[in-house]
Amino acid sequence: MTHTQLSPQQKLELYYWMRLTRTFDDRMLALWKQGRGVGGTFSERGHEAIGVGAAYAMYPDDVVAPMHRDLGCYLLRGLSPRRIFANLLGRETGITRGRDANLHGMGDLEHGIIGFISHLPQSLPVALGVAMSFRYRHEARAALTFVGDGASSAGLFAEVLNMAAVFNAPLVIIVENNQYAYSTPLSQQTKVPDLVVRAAAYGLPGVTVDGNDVEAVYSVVRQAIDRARGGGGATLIEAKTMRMLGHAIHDGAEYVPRELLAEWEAKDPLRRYEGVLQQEGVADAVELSEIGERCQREIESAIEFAEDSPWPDPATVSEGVYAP
Amino acid sequence: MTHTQLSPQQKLELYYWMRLTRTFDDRMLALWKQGRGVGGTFSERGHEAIGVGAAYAMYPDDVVAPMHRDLGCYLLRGLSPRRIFANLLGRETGITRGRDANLHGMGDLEHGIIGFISHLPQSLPVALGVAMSFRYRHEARAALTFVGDGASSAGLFAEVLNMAAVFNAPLVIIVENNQYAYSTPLSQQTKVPDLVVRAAAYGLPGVTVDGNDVEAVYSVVRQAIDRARGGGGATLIEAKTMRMLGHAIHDGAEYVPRELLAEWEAKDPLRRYEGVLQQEGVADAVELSEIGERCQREIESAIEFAEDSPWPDPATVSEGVYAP
Amino acid sequence: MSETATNFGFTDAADDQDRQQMSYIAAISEALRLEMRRDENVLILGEDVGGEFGGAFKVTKGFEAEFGPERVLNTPLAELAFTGMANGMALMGLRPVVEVQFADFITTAFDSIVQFAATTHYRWGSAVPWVIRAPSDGGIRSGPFHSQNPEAWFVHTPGLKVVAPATPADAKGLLIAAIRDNNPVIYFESKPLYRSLKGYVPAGEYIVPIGKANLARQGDDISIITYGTQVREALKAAEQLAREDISAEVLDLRTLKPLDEEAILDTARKTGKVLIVHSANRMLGLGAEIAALIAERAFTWLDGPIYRLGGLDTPVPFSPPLEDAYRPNAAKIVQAAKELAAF
Amino acid sequence: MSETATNFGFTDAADDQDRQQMSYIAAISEALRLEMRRDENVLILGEDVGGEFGGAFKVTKGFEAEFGPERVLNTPLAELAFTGMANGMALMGLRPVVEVQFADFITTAFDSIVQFAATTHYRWGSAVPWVIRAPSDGGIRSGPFHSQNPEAWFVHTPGLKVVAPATPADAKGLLIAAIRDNNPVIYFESKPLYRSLKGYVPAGEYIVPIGKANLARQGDDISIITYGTQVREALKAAEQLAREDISAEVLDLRTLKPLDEEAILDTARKTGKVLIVHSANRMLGLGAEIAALIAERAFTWLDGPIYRLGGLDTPVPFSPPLEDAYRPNAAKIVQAAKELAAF
Ligand SMILES: Cc1ncc(C[n+]2csc(CCOP(=O)(O)OP(=O)(O)O)c2C)c(N)n1
Ligand SMILES: Cc1ncc(C[n+]2csc(CCOP(=O)(O)OP(=O)(O)O)c2C)c(N)n1
Ligand SMILES: [Mg+2]
Ligand SMILES: [Mg+2]
Repeated sequence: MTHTQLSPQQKLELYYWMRLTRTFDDRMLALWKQGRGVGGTFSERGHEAIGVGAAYAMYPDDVVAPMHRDLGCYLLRGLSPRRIFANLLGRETGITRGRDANLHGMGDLEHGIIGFISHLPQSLPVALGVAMSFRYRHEARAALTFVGDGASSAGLFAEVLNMAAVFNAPLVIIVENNQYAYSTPLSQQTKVPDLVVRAAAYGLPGVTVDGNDVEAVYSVVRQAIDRARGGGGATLIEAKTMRMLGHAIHDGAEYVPRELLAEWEAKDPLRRYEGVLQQEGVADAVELSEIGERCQREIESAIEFAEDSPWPDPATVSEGVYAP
Repeated sequence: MTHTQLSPQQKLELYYWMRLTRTFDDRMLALWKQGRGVGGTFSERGHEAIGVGAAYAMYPDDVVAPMHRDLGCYLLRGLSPRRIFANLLGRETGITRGRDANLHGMGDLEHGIIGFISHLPQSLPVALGVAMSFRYRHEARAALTFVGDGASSAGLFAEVLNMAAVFNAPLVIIVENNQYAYSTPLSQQTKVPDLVVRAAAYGLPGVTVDGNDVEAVYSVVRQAIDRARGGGGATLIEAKTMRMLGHAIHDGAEYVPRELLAEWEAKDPLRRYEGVLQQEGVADAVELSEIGERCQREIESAIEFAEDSPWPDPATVSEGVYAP
Repeated sequence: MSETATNFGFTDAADDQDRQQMSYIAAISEALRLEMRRDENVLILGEDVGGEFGGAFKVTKGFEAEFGPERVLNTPLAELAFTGMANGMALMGLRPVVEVQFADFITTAFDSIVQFAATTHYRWGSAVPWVIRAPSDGGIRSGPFHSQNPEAWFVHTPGLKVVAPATPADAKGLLIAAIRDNNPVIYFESKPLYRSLKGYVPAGEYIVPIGKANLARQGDDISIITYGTQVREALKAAEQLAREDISAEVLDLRTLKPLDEEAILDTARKTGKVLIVHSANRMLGLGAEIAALIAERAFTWLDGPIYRLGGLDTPVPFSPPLEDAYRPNAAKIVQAAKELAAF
Repeated sequence: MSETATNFGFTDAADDQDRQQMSYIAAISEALRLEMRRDENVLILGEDVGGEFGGAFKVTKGFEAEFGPERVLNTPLAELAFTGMANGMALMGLRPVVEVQFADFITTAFDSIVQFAATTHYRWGSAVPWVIRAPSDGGIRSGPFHSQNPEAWFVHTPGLKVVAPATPADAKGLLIAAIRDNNPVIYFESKPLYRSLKGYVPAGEYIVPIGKANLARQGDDISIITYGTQVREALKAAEQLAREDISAEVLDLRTLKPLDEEAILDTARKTGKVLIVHSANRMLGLGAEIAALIAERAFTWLDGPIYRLGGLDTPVPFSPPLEDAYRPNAAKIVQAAKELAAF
């Protein structure tokens, strides 16, 4: 895999977004433990390289339909930590104005983002439709979407692979294979350890990538997006990673062998990229920790903003069911 | 492909069932043209070798969930032409007592048959469940089911392939690839001309067979059933054939190129098997036409039975919604 | 049996030039054609809608030739995905019109409709303007899976709109309104009316606003509230009742969601006696909501119990005598109305 | 905000030995365990139900250890197929109990339920005896996709049965009845009651017959008809009303299909004033059918309009003030009841 050449500046951007994502995640979890959260929420620890690397590979006019572990993607595409935190806390200033929970529903077409719904993997056909709208209008744009290893067992995944191939849709689908679907390990989910084999069954090219290597993710996604934008059709990418925490905030994930977690902890995408950057001389430890502090400040101010934000007015509860 | 050895007697049985199926089909179509039908109906012309060959490969205690082009399978499994014809005509003596239409709902567990519903491909998970009940009870039995090329685009097909593999279910799935789904040719349905490639994507063995060769069908299905009954798990079989008439009785299928039909007409499974039987000296033309006459008589008497049968009593319309 | 097999009248939609006698199905085709000519964002997708074929009922016959295969998109057999695809297209400003081959198969697309499309605007403010055309209803001997009337499920779902035209003119005017609406609209068209009902259809742009019922016949003694195929039956019944000196008002709802509450309450208050009729299963069919609405907001005007006549609470049976027993029709409406009038 | 995040109370189901104070969720677990011990044909399947984990709500915690992985079957994420699989198992005489992780995801299995399971016995006479356990309802800040009350769709569908227990004892008794019933039964359990509602649960075999409502409180002035989570609210409201000299009767339906029509008509005829309450969206929610039933068959006994209090006609919003505005509760019931009583 030859990586598309990234400048030092770009590499630092990748790092910044991963670090921001991790910081957000850590602070969110801490808040919840303190009882300051509302409802449940999902951690994306371990997934930073995928959400960030993929979003970084997009062009501004591309559109993405992320899933519940793609916080980095939302951030990079321009949803501010403030609005996201306010969403998590159900405030009027959140993206859904208190209508949808945690990372659900965080759609904003100004930023080319489709809001997520729980029913897995509903983002896929919607992203296909976005891609088909580009094809319909003869625009050189691509749609990108994500799906979990678990959700790849849902028939909708196959329907979309097949239709994307039939229609030669400018679509990139990334399977975030994090080994688990809630408590169910991949071996109970399917007999094929490599989900990328599904691509060939529907006539699509399939690529596997190390989901903990942000530059590798960037590179394969960029190639797939370029291909899609150039009229070459859809690609299925399998990014291998590990879900490092429970399914959601309440879940201790006792069912995951501790050795497996330890093995993957050593491949932590953020730590690993810090090593790369230092080795390549892109940044030293001090510079990296400065970025970290910047992220910390941003997230703290986002939390402050969110907690200070007003609750939605109950009198508005019935507003917005229909578009005018 | 080495065929399991069939005796002359068995070959004649295969022929008889195919011929009975064809005769039924021809007479049904004629009846409908005369305005003696009720509602619509499906022809299985061209599919005789699949339904018959597969059903002949079953053991008595196996269970089958056929689809709308498997008349031969219903007949061979023991539903009499009388009850089927009466069903087509909506009579009290039909299998569904006038409740379900044409070949739908012709289930009879005494004969190990699951009734068909329109929603494609709903027979698949039901057959999987039947197979899982055998596994659950540690019975060496298999479930068999059919699906069209069109219905293989439905996500449910993929869900079932995947679950059959995960659970090592004693299940045999036959794709009847007849090149068309209603008016939609295979090339608009999927980019993969060989649907059997889907098997590998879910970890199942896949086999292709000439769907117009009844002995070949028998042979591969028998092997798959033996494997399933022996605990070896599920198999996907793709039987290639051609839908020789319209989608249903009202459809003239003008969208099918006439050359394609001519090409397949030459491979007609019934004519072809007549050739084989004569060449092998199993039967001569006279004997074959005697079988034909026997079939004709059976079908005529079935039609008579059906047309003489009473209509269901409208007072019973609400009966049977719930099991007692 | 009195009725013979119709095979749903699978023939080409007549390009009827006589606007006085245009068929219900030709009105649907015309609305689609006009909207596609007017707005490039309108496209059609579904199984078998394209090619020379033009759909199971030939509604889009000739469309591919006029509009090209990109705007008349033949899909694989995958309702959940192609309806989800319509969600994505609609979000990007297209106006897809999805044909489900029979209304019965709309259940296969259920998640894409009730979970995604219905909730999106409420959750994050983006509109999902599509139309699903769903050929519904029975009486034509097509059995449990080609005769369904699933509208109640969607009327119960916030975020959707639901319409059900009963005349050729409304078939045209409601379809145009549905395509221009900024919300997901399910358009239940009546198979039994396709070629058997003809009438005047205004030429050119003709819009029947969503949310407005039609008082199809005025009367004083009793209100028959209905929609879709049963409007014709109710009108026949009203004539019969008139001959027996019972003056029946017939309200054709046209839109099932949002309901025209005022029109419903007006007729209920006027006559004080209400009979609701629909082909769909009676239990928790739309009639239940209408009865409940009236029992709450027109209670003091009522002079008798609220009657409902629906399909029986069984799957739709195939055999003619069973299906006839299953379905409401003019004779049954007359009988129920007379009973109610005598209350 | 008065209510804090509950995370649905994701902890292990207490193996409560004190039968006087057994939780609603422990009663569910007990019913399942007893039935699995009694009948080898009973098995459980669904996402994450097996292993040490025992399901999202831990209802089947410990089950795999007792019954083995074949009887507590972890499925891939594929609701349509695994419910279809239950259809096949049931046809062969097994009694699968399917857990959908949240009731909201039951839509993904819609075809297998409303098309196959619901119609099979009518069409060809074979029984499909399964139970779907669907954890439903909200009030716990879990947003539009983990709070739904989709029962109306299934009540409208002939061939299904639907139950919704409101107490720990009924949770046990109705689940046992559902497993032994020869038809597909959807069992809507209330997430908000899981660990917050405790009460006496009879030991051993305890069956609450399907189709029988429970008069949870007697009264003279007004009837509150409800089910599921809202029974508790209605009982609270009735106490409050009693303090204000309004005597409210509370009918807990327990079974939503088939409805206990006699019990509904009895209470309506007794008090003449009816308020129906449920968490599900109001429009064409079950309340509509009950109101319609009463408006037809208890009309002459009515002393006032029939009121319905349901969830608002929006997706279930997430934020506490919005969700509180969305849902009925004791205070809103009191207010509506007083209005009605004063009519
Ligand atoms: C149709 C559907 N069924 C069940 C669920 C409940 N659920 C939420 S996430 C999840 C596991 C998803 O696993 P995977 O796709 O691997 O994504 P991950 O959470 O591991 O990132 C399940 C079962 C759902 N959201 N949608
Ligand atoms: C879910 C669903 N959608 C649509 C239909 C309508 N329909 C009936 S048969 C058919 C084509 C099926 O093609 P295929 O699976 O290839 O079977 P064949 O008829 O060719 O044997 C279609 C679209 C259906 N029965 N079910
Ligand atoms: Mg996963
Ligand atoms: Mg085919």
